[in-house]
Amino acid sequence: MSTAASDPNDLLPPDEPVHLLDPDGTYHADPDHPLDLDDGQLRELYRMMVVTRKVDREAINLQRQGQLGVYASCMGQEAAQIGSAYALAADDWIFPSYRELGAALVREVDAAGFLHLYRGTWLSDHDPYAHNFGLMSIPIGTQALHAAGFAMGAAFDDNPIVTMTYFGDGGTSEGDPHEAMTFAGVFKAPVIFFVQNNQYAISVPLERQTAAPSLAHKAIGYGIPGFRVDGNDVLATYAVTRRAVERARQGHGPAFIEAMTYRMEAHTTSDDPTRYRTQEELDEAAKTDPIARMRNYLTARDLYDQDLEDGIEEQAKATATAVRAGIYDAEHGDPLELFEHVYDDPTGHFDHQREQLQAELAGAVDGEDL
Amino acid sequence: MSTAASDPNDLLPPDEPVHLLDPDGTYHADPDHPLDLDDGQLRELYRMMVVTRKVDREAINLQRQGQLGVYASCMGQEAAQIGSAYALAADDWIFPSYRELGAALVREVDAAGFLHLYRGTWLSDHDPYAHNFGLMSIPIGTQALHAAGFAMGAAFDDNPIVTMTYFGDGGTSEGDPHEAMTFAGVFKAPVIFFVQNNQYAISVPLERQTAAPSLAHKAIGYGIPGFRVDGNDVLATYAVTRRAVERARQGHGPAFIEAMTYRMEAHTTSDDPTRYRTQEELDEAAKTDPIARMRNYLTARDLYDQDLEDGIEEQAKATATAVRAGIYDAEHGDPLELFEHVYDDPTGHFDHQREQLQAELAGAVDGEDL
Amino acid sequence: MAVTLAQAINAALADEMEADPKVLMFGEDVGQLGGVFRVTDGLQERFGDKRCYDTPLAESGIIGTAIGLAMYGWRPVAEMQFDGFTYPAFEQIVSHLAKMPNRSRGTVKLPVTVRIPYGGGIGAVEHHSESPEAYWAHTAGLKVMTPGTPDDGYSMMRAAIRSDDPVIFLEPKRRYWMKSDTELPVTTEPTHEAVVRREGTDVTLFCYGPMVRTCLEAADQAADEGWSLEVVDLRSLSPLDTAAMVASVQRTGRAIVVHEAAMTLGIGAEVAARIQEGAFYHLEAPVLRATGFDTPYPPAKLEEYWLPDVDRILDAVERSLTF
Amino acid sequence: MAVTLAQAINAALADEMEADPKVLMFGEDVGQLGGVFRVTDGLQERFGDKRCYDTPLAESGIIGTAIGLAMYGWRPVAEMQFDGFTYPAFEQIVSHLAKMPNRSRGTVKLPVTVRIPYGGGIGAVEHHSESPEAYWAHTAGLKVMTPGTPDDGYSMMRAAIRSDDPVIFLEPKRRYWMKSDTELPVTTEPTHEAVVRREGTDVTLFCYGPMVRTCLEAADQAADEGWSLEVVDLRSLSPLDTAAMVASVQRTGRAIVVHEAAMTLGIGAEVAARIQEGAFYHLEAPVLRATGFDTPYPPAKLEEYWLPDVDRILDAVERSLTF
Ligand SMILES: Cc1ncc(C[n+]2csc(CCOP(=O)(O)OP(=O)(O)O)c2C)c(N)n1
Ligand SMILES: Cc1ncc(C[n+]2csc(CCOP(=O)(O)OP(=O)(O)O)c2C)c(N)n1
Ligand SMILES: [Mg+2]
Ligand SMILES: [Mg+2]
Repeated sequence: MSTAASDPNDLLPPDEPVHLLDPDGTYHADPDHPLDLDDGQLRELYRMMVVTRKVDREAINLQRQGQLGVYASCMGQEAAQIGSAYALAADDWIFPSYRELGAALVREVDAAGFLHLYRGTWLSDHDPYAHNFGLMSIPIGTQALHAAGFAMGAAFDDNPIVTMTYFGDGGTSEGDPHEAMTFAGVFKAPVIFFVQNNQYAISVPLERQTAAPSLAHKAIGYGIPGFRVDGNDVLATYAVTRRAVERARQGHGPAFIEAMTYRMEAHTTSDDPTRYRTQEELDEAAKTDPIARMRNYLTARDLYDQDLEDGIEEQAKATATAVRAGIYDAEHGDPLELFEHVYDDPTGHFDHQREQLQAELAGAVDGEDL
Repeated sequence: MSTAASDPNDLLPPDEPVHLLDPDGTYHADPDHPLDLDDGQLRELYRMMVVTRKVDREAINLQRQGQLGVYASCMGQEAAQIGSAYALAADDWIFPSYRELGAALVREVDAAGFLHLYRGTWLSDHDPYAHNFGLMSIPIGTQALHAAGFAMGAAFDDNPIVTMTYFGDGGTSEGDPHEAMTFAGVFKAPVIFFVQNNQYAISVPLERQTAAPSLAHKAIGYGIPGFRVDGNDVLATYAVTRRAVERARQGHGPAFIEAMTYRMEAHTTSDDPTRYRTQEELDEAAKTDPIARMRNYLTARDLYDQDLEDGIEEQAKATATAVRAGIYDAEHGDPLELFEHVYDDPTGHFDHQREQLQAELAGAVDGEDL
Repeated sequence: MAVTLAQAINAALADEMEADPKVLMFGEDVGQLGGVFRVTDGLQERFGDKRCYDTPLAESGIIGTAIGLAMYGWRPVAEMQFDGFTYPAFEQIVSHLAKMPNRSRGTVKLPVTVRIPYGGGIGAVEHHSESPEAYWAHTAGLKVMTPGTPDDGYSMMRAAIRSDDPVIFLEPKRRYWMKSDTELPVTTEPTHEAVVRREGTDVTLFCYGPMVRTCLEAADQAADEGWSLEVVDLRSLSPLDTAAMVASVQRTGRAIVVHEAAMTLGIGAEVAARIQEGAFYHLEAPVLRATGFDTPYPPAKLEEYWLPDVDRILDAVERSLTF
Repeated sequence: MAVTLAQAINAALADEMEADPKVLMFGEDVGQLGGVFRVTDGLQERFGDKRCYDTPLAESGIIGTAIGLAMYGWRPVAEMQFDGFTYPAFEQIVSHLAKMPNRSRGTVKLPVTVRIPYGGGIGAVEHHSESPEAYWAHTAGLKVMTPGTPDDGYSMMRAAIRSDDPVIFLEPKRRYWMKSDTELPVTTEPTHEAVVRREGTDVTLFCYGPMVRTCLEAADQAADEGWSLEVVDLRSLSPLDTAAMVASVQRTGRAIVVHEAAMTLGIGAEVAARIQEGAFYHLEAPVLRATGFDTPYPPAKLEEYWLPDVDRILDAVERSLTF
């Protein structure tokens, strides 16, 4: 592995994304990206992808049944998320956007809790410090700065952890990821900018986001190495991320990874993708499905059989059922909680507003008796 | 000249900035950057640099005499500004920051008018449409978007003009130039992003702005060619800009130019640079002075003699004197103008505020008679 | 013909693009998708992808290029996809869009319309239900308007585009599907004037955008109580129609300001300040406010507790009447 | 010992960095240069370039990384070089700094102090004299404070850094050189409380930051006229100390709010709204405002006509007394 790039061109991405598995599961060894995964870990990657897809599907159903307000599916992006998140150590931190169910499951964030944001029960429902998994960030690209700052903070503290932030192809157009990469480069912060290039920002295709040869070509402008990987190849995603993470952990600073993938579902459940993409395009994309690919690989390596499949299916189903139970008809909490967390010390705030709401809740203020 | 870059690496800057003149004036021909300037134009470039420096010095004096609130000198950057601005056609537009006295003089913006911003007589004092020279922009990097939008507008209108925007090395860290280059790349807008890399953003040196191999390496991330030029070499600056401008005019889209230069003066007259840089560094930088270099070149080519020098000196002095006369003890305008230009149609605004000020001015509201 | 607010705005955009070839419409997803609320539906198909186009995902870029386009001579209508996503463009709006015409001593005109779907009540996730109007109304150089009816949606949008001043055009997204029986085109009152939507004698409700309908409902309910409420739709938040506000309170003697935005330094603060100054001796009770709380916009399941509704309004009315 | 406001804030930063090794100070030019106003002078030398460092020129980056640093466990003090250059950071401040603690249900604390030199009167070029406090005070989740004296500069700054809430700390730049005879360290009143700086019986002047001194001067002059003015320094703009405001007006019956920011939706609007509600029967005249105009901040040579001064204040006092 290269350490500090002395030749600036080392910061440029390779011509082709790193790719270890063909869609049919054929494995191509790559000395730059050795696989340090045992059989159990290989199965684990597969298992997490299947569970993610199941929960993702359940979320779409829950939305259709009026249980969630909206949901942003990660279908098709399981390998990108799980391969990358799996490359981190437990102490490392993740700063997600709103689409990272897969990464959240790697971090054992409770799936029902994750979905409560989309239900609107509360604005988030997990303790970031319990999972080293930041809050979902909806304003595009903004979380990249939190990841950079956190990584700077770790470095200032001589704590050898790494942070990783996810954003999308659309996100690369915003000012914040630009500033985050600027800071990360200057301070050599151990942060991985992981872009899931799923080809769309809602309806807007990649070519409307940039004229760059690739998104990974942005990295050199910050003195950061730009990597590209087949994001539907969980092994390649893992290996490339792993390399970037270890590089960062050893003090060589940030990295940018562009994972080529495809958003198989609508942008969110509110979206109507038939307005801007064709069935043919979808059919084409389906051929590169990350889960089928990994199953083919495991099968070819004799790591896969019906028992395994059944076990995983069962677990996926159980998780989905638990999610369903955790969401279905869940009550909202105490409305007075609206005032609970705004300030650590609310002295002087909310003068009468809390009382107003209390009175409204008690029915003292009640249109009915007018 | 290359048209659309087919090989992405064509977007990368050369290893060394383009350079045609040595500090002693020795000229190195470069087939990629032929000089299409006649003798009169060569003298013209020199003349404008000398006038700029004189007016710049006068401005510093005026500030010391309390005639200007503050002033941001362009001393040392004359070649970068004049070489680049001179490469534009009259219909082309410039979107400056606050340091482009040289470019303003190329555009025949009245120098005293230019300085009235620093005096605080009004917030600007020229009609942008009379000079195709935008208003000075103080919030760093923001004008890059105006230049990109204007260039998009020209392209939408099939008008073959080009826009150029100036910003600094510090400016490249802000989100706005990033977004401007993103838009320019995507819409193939005919805009030149001209960065005067003068090594400092107030006290902050270049290495705190970026870890990139060079600022010009940012361009590829937008699918834009990145050029680098010795910004203290007026001929090289002219030639490189000319090439970028013609490329843009022919429909090949934006370009990014990094001009290597040095801010010889304080950031502004309010600044104390002894806190962050040494006399040695300054002495070193002075050796690359753009004006001396061009004089050496003209002398070597027998285009320079005492008569020319005297004529130019005289003109410079006359301009400086006119500036001085235009600024010294200049009265401010009618305070009621504060309400004149806020809205095209102010109906309903300023209810009584104009009257309040009117009364205050009339002394009707007067602390004295209390 | 029944027309929704969304349709009315869509028609205004189309009619203005038809009438003036200099009008451009752009933003995120406004092209083929027709906008996430379909307000720009059909415009790209009809006017081509040079007149109605998708931008990169960059709000500062959208407003900053709009300024450049306007300087060139175009008449840009820029969409911010949601209220909460205007904030990246704050600097371009406040430091340039609002100030450049003044800075230029009037030589630069910026006839830019910034369309912002705003407000809550649609069960959305965070950042999609903000009411940022006070930020804009506090900023000199901007005009700020918001329609409360489909007719105004049409007429004010056309006026906004025709204005040579920059206009922040706030569209009450939860009312996009509200219908009115209107034949388009329609021309309503001048954009800087407040309009009395319902006359009354006891208390005036001042409102705008999404709360106009809520206040009319409140007035209906109050009538059963025997209270006669006047409902004034402010329409323009900058400038505010002080004369109309004062005139109404001179009639009723009591006022409640209603808006979704947080109370502190919301539009209600300014309305109260102006009324107590302009109608001091007519006020029989303080101007009260029925608004959102001074907390971040809540999660969807709790928004009904946060948003002002008929009950909160009538509670304020009662407090005013019994003061 | 005579200490200026700038020195007092500098001392507070140094003392807090000494007391708590988790405190970091960063921004543009705060290191070797010591800040363009020298408020961070000597901190880098004393605490090293890890504890006091220059950032790239990117305000959203400064606030965004401050949030990440705070999540890690540092206690960041971030400088925005001037009021007008906070706008690029608006989204990070409003969408994250203000909201993340609430979003996280209290698990994430963001003890970030954002230092902003603000206000006019120093003859600066555009964007260097803005008074953006209303933007922040309207934003739930932020605390907003501003010292009007060197003592408060010291004491409130230390309190701001120690607060586990995000604080927008507005430093009245034209008062940086204002002196007070103080022995540091000094502890003043709790930051959320308004303070009566001068007692009076006829009219109360409500003010903060740069206008505290101006109001005290106005009160001096008024005394010659035989008018007894009370001067209340609000100090905290979020929360506002409503009780103190109401109590003062209960004594004087008349109020003027004074600030540099534009009148419409400035802090004065909220103060007026609260006073007319809280002291309705005590008011003998409407709450008036002596403020900047609803125009962009003017060029330096005209700022004296724009800024509220003793004359404008006393004119308002007279209008109040003769109402
Ligand atoms: C600042 C901001 N602007 C606009 C939006 C609305 N929006 C939500 S998702 C999205 C597209 C994001 O595309 P991309 O970054 O590619 O991520 P993806 O959704 O494809 O994962 C947009 C425009 C937003 N959330 N934040
Ligand atoms: C958004 C913004 N932030 C901060 C400032 C204050 N400021 C004025 S000039 C400057 C440094 C600019 O450096 P650079 O971009 O390299 O341009 P130079 O002054 O060297 O020409 C700073 C920080 C500003 N004008 N705008
Ligand atoms: Mg995408
Ligand atoms: Mg510079």
